[in-house]
Amino acid sequence: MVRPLVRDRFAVSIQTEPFVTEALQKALHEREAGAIVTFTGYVRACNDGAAITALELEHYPGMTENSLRAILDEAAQRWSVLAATVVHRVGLLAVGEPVVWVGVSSAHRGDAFTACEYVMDYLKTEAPFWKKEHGDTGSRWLEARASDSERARRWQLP
Amino acid sequence: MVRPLVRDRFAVSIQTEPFVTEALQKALHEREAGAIVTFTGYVRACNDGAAITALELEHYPGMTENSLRAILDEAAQRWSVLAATVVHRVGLLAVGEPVVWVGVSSAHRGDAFTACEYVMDYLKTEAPFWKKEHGDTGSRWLEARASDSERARRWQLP
Amino acid sequence: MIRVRFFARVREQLDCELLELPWEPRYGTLDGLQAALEQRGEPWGDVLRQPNLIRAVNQAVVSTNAILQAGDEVAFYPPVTGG
Amino acid sequence: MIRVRFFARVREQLDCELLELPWEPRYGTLDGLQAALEQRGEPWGDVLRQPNLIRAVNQAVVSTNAILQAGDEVAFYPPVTGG
Repeated sequence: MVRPLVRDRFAVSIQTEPFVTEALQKALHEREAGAIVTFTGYVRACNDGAAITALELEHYPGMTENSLRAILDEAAQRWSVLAATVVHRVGLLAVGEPVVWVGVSSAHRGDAFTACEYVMDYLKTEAPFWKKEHGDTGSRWLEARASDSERARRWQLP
Repeated sequence: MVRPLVRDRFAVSIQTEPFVTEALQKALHEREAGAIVTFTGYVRACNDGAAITALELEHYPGMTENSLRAILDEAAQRWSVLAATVVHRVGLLAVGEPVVWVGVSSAHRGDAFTACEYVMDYLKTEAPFWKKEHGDTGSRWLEARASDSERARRWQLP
Repeated sequence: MIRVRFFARVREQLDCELLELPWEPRYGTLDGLQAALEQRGEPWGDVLRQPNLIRAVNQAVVSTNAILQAGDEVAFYPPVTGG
Repeated sequence: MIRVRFFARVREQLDCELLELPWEPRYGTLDGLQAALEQRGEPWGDVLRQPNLIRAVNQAVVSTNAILQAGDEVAFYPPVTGG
């Protein structure tokens, strides 16, 4: 599926470095954009009652980027999206650090909200990232949540 | 309805100056926040086919702030919200400039997405702001959109 | 005294932003105040009878009639279009 | 040759990130490859028989069996938890 004209406005980055949301959002903006919706995910101090000291993120290089681009393509086919960006960090992240950023620009807010939430729900259930929590009592791989699968299923077309 | 402990984390600003989304988002973040969803509304170059040169925003000082605070209070009662901010500009704005910013932080993304969209839908239909478009062919007050009323009605409780 | 504010298109059509009226008994209800304003002649009658006019008393929207007291602030404005 | 990658908990349990296997006919299907890997003894059998194991061929998730060819890249990993 090659759609170069559309693909230009859809950016994916997997990186260890932090990101600056102001710059990412500015890059999404254009004259016809009336609305930008962004999501930022952070490392929480606490998860399911356990105190966290750091989060380690592993991914499948190559497949991750392809998976995220496919999710953006699908969002652009289903809603009126002017531009969209996904940035996801990997490696060791401290509590409070941003992990993921999704931004969507659109003429109107309904499309921007819906497409941004769609991208996050599919990223959570399809993109090959894995989180390992490091805490005072040791380390553990996170289990996938049934609630995430249910959220993604809401978007399935009949 | 006085709820000082909650009110502290809920900020409203009506201003003529531009805003820096990075700083606004940082102020919303805290250790338990896993998700921040933001909405930014911009002056579009074109509206209903007419070319726009500038947008003028009028508001009802005092009532505007109270109305926005009431919307944030309602959102915090209906969803699990850690903190929320609304910034709305007034005065004369050029094409491409940001008009409004709504940010919501929450432990999980579902509440952040829903509360942010709720705040925008009610802001659009209840907060006393009015837009006048200036274009090549003159000036006109914008008409309220039926689609905005319908979006707000979706949130009504039975 | 009663303070009456007008906003946006309504303000421009009336060429009036703020009225400060000495208190009179006929201002004792929102409908009574509006009738008194409409009797100021044109453009007041036409502008205040336009459909979808929003009325607020002490900065809260009122959808039916309401009791007014001296010191109240009333506003008339078109449907809002911010955001 | 066929390249097999393992990620996250599966990678740790197998203590193996990447296998580069000379091509053999029994690797001609995904199920055949997996059976061959399970026969490497423990922990391979237990780890690859765990429920919810995800299988990908050439970086696309495969939910049933699939034909494999020399040069393909196969991955085994647990359900994803990013975002």
